[in-house]
Amino acid sequence: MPKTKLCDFSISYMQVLDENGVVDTDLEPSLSKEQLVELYRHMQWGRITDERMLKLQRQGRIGTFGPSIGQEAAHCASMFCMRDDDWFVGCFREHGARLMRGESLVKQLNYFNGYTEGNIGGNPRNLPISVIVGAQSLHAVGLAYASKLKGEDSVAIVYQGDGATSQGDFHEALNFASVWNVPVIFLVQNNQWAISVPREKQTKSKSIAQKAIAYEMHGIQVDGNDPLAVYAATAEAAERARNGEGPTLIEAVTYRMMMHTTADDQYKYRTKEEEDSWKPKDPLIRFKKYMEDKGFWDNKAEEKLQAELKADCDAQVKEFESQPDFPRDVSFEHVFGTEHAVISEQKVEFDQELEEENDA
Amino acid sequence: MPKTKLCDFSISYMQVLDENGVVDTDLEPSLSKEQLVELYRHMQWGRITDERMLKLQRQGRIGTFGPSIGQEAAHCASMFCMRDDDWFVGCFREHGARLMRGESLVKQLNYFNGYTEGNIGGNPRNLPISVIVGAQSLHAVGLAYASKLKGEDSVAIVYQGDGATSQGDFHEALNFASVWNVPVIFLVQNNQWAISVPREKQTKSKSIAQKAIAYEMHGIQVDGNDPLAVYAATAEAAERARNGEGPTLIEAVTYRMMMHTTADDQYKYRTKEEEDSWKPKDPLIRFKKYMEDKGFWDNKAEEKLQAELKADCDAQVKEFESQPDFPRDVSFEHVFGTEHAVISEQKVEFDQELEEENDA
Amino acid sequence: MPKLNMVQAVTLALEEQMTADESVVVLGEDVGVDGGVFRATEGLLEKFGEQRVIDTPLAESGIVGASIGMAMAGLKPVAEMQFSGFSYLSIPQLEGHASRMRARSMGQFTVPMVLRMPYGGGVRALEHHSESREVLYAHNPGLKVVIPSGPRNTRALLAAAIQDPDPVIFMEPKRSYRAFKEEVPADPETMEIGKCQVVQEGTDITVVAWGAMMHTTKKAVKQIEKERGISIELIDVLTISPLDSDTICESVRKTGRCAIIQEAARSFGPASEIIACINDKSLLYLEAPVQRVTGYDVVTPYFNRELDYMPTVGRISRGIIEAIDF
Amino acid sequence: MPKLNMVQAVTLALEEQMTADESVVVLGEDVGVDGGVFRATEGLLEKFGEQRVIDTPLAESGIVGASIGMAMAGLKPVAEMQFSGFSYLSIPQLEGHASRMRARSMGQFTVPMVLRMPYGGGVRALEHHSESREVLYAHNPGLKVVIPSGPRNTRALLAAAIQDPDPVIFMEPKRSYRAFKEEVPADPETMEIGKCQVVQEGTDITVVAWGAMMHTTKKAVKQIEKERGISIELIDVLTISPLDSDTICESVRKTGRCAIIQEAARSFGPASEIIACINDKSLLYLEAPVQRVTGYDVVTPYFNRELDYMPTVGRISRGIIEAIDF
Ligand SMILES: Cc1ncc(C[n+]2csc(CCOP(=O)(O)OP(=O)(O)O)c2C)c(N)n1
Ligand SMILES: Cc1ncc(C[n+]2csc(CCOP(=O)(O)OP(=O)(O)O)c2C)c(N)n1
Ligand SMILES: [Mg+2]
Ligand SMILES: [Mg+2]
Repeated sequence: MPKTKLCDFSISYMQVLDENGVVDTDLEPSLSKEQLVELYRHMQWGRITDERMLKLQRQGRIGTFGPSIGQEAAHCASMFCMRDDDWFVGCFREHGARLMRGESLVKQLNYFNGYTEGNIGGNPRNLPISVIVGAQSLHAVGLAYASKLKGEDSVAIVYQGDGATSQGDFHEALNFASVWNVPVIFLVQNNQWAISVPREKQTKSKSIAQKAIAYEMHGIQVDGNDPLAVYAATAEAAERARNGEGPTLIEAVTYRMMMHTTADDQYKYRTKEEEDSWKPKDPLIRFKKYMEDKGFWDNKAEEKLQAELKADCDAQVKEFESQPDFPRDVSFEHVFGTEHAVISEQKVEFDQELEEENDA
Repeated sequence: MPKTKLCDFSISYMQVLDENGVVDTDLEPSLSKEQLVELYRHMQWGRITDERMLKLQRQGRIGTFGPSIGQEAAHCASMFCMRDDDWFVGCFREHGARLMRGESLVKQLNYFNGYTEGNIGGNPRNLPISVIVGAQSLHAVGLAYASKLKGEDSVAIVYQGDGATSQGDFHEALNFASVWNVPVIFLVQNNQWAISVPREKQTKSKSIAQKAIAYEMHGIQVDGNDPLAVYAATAEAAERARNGEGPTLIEAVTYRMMMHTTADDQYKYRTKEEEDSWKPKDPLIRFKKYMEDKGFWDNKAEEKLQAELKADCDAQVKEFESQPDFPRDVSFEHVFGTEHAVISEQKVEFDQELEEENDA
Repeated sequence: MPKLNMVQAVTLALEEQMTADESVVVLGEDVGVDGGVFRATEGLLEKFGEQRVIDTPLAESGIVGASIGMAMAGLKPVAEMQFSGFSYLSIPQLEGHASRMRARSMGQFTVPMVLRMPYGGGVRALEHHSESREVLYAHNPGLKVVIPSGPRNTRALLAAAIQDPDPVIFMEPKRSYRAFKEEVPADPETMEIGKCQVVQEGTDITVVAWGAMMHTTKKAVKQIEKERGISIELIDVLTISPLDSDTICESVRKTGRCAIIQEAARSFGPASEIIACINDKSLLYLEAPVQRVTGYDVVTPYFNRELDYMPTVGRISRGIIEAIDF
Repeated sequence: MPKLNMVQAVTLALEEQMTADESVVVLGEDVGVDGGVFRATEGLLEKFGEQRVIDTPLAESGIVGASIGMAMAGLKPVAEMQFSGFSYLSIPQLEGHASRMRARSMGQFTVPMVLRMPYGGGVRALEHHSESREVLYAHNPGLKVVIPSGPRNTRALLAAAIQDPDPVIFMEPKRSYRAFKEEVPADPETMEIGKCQVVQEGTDITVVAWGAMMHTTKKAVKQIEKERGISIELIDVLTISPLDSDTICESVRKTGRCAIIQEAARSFGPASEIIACINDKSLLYLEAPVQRVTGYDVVTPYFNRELDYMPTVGRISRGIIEAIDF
């Protein structure tokens, strides 16, 4: 009766493919050669486009953005289990996943060049980039609620960083999701940093995954640089979600290999050594080795892929830069779906201003 | 290496004095007769004043309020460990604790009669009633931070209900408190209901206490109708906090014996049977029996106490009702601490309006 | 034609719209078995079930954030904030997402949601239960703000709000919830959002009010008309944003005088915008400064002093007369 | 006398106030080792240590809620919001607590905190990084809202804000952060909160602006003066709330004309309040409608279109001329 144990909890960690290429065959997901190659291609595409965007930004050809380099396994391999009719709710550091969902590099460049046009196209169940940290987790819960209400078996997967877990909205989202038992996967890319704030100053908990306990939710930590572990954990979560077994919190332990955004200098707050220590854990190196070991991949294949992706990249950058100018008055178009007296009045003013300007 | 256990957690439950008066002597806190009598008196004072307020409200002599009846052990016994220089951060359902902190019934009646005057007096480290559910938890963290910064060993204790645990601010408060390692006690009075919403619809977790795990914080569930368990758990938490060992989350499992507030009819959403099933667990019955068993209390003492408290209650209600009218213009006094042109302008207007009204 | 009070009108509109369109869902704190703390959702749970009448955990940002998701997936959530004083917890979701999603996605995603909230003073409630802060929403591009004043326009405007393809903040003057009954047509009706209503025509002064102030203002208007034998044009704003400045400014061009009655704190309140619009469109017709009769810029007092804070029949009358006698 | 830009002026004020008063603490996201994303808190960590320069978890409501607690316990927290677009997450704490605590406790508890935030457009940043929503705070009784326009008044007003016994929202026009340098006196100085500044006297029209718009407006004013040979009185609002309407209205009584330049969306913006005050105090002196040159009531566009949204020298000039030529 007295001070008794009320309840016990535990959180698991999953790694399938370790840094040295050793595979846990019990846990290894059964993916075909084609699937593996496809996933690898997605990851490489994420990497290559990010590297290109970095250059373009440095040359002033696009605005500020936050590279996802190093996190490709965490977001691409999780997205790889999702269906087209699943909802993709991102924040701003899962470029590879976004591109997988039918979004073009051109579109992405338009976005980071300051045009809303960069938000359209792609899978109609892709939500636009969400900049307010933590907020989008609630949207995923609402989308999932609608799936459930309509009797669909689609799932909403929502991405956020370790920093986002501090926001009230993240907490409210996990609580709503668990009380409503809706099909959501909360995928936290724990990349160790929120701008200059290290993970230990963000939360004192030993893992992000254990936060699931607060909601009696399924939670798991995976090696976020191991595409097989990420895939396996997400596939399991998606299956449970589709079966009506509710939400899951997945912590993918990874590392932000670059600056926070191009406006930031990471060496103000962390060392080059720390960064370097993560290099051997690079998900692309590891995955390539895995495919080579399986006999699915070799240098020739790699060269071919690299050449293809770079050509695609070049072509899309060219397309991006040769687009006709976007119209200036689009900001008045989509504020409301119906006639709005004030907007209409101001649109007239705006057009006059543009004319005056042209006259001047 | 593969799917391994990352970490284990457990949450304890504490009960010292059970419903039938059986005591766990290992856990029994060593309180003197005087202390026990004093605590009992506080709990009775909370009960009696609430019962009186219910009557006054029904007679239209004060406005809406939410009775704390049934929860006296949870809030009085926890407050009983706190020092005068500790911060008391309440919400609106810990009347007994508030009264313990040097606040008079008159003051409380003024508050529930719609006068800010009801917020002053009492211990200068009592915060006023906080109506926005969940918000005050963050204030406690800030107060505790200041204690720590100044090298004081005072603690902040903050009260909230089970419903409050759903708010983002509650989450942010727990996270800040644990990262900053500040001396706060989060005391959740889990009274099973948030207006009409039962505990199970508020959160799916088996306990509120386990939410501490998300923050690597010490968490414990106690029988909230057992004053000895509440006292022991809070004393332990306060000691840890004073020793620089940081915050604690205490879930006191109790029951809201009455309507949510006097504006509510609880039988729209719960049964009389459910209420009745909690009656034998009444903290006052249990505590009285404990003191009787110890030979500290008998019917005579009880009669005397009841008579005293009722007389005090009568006297204070009388005082409340015979107070001179409060000034009407006080709303202009305390908006800012310095001259403010707009307020001063409007104050002149206000005075004119009052005059016009008097003339009319 | 049944006579209904304003709360009943809310319930009727919800019931009608839920019946007509199964994508309409209602969610909020205590909206289910309790029927809402003001009983505005009474009976809906029985009729439409737990999936469409959803008791949520106690978290306003959560309610609105989840509603945004539901709306993007094709539902039409009608979320209730228990009191407008708690709705500020949802401002980040409204400002950051509900109001922007259409523009952000160039029309691909829309947020056809309604956020209902009782607002305003006069019911002797606790702190945070009596503010009038419509400007916080009206200043936010992408949101519409509607404030009905009586049972009939409540039912019609709420129906229109639910059918609107964009987020509508629907603020219900709780002081008027049970203050009076009105005949409401048997068949569903809607009223156009974005239009003021000239409640009574007149020639000597334009008096503008909305929400619970309409009722008080009507009393003052009657009184002055009788006492002074003048003709007052009375306008019910009904939609705060987009503001129908044409109707107001046209009236002012006719009367040359204007008084605006606002429950909210004065500075940066809706009356200021109305005056700015009069300045833009009718300044030369003004024969006197526009009078603002408003709440004061003080922290809203607790209930025993709140009537000193809100415009009363006396203050409103004095304001109108000041504009007339100028 | 050193020449500083506006960010350096912020840092200087913080350093001076922290040195003078050890109850001053700085907190926010990345304010420590990183020195803030705009480097406004650069060097403070080294000087004052982790206890007084606090890197917080990523939660704006948490930052402000904890600051309120600190302030009640006698500290003077200066909290930074990384961008004003994230400050809305703290509105519930500001509206519900910071602004009310003094009134609620009849002066027993006070909240002497400052909430600093870079605001406004023009720096080609991502969504949510360019709004100007000062009204959300200005309409809230119990809060003061200060917006400096240059290095010298930034340093002086921030010092005053930190010394103020009540919560001050201190909005820093980030477009001006590094736009120009100004001489700043060697010794600490303060400026009174609640006063507009007549930047230049004139007789033909009163032009009112604040924040980053001051800089653009100055250019327009110079241009028009040269082209048209007229005399313009230019007023820098500096404190949005409490608004120093006397200074503005007095000027309008002298000039008879007025143009207000506002970066924020037009409807329910600060210009409307200024017009309402002119209506109250100087209507009969107006020779033309007051012109509002403002942002449009649209969802703030992404950066490649933001300059179309913000008043430019051209638009401002045309607005001023319209008022003159009326
Ligand atoms: C509400 C809010 N506050 C602050 C910011 C500024 N900000 C952008 S990203 C970021 C850090 C995010 O960290 P994390 O969630 O770990 O994601 P990561 O950047 O590491 O991918 C911050 C503070 C923001 N976008 N939204
Ligand atoms: C932010 C906010 N939302 C809603 C309310 C209205 N409200 C007051 S008390 C209450 C229920 C609180 O439940 P709980 O936290 O369990 O405390 P209890 O009333 O049971 O003591 C609600 C919804 C409020 N005061 N604040
Ligand atoms: Mg991170
Ligand atoms: Mg409760």
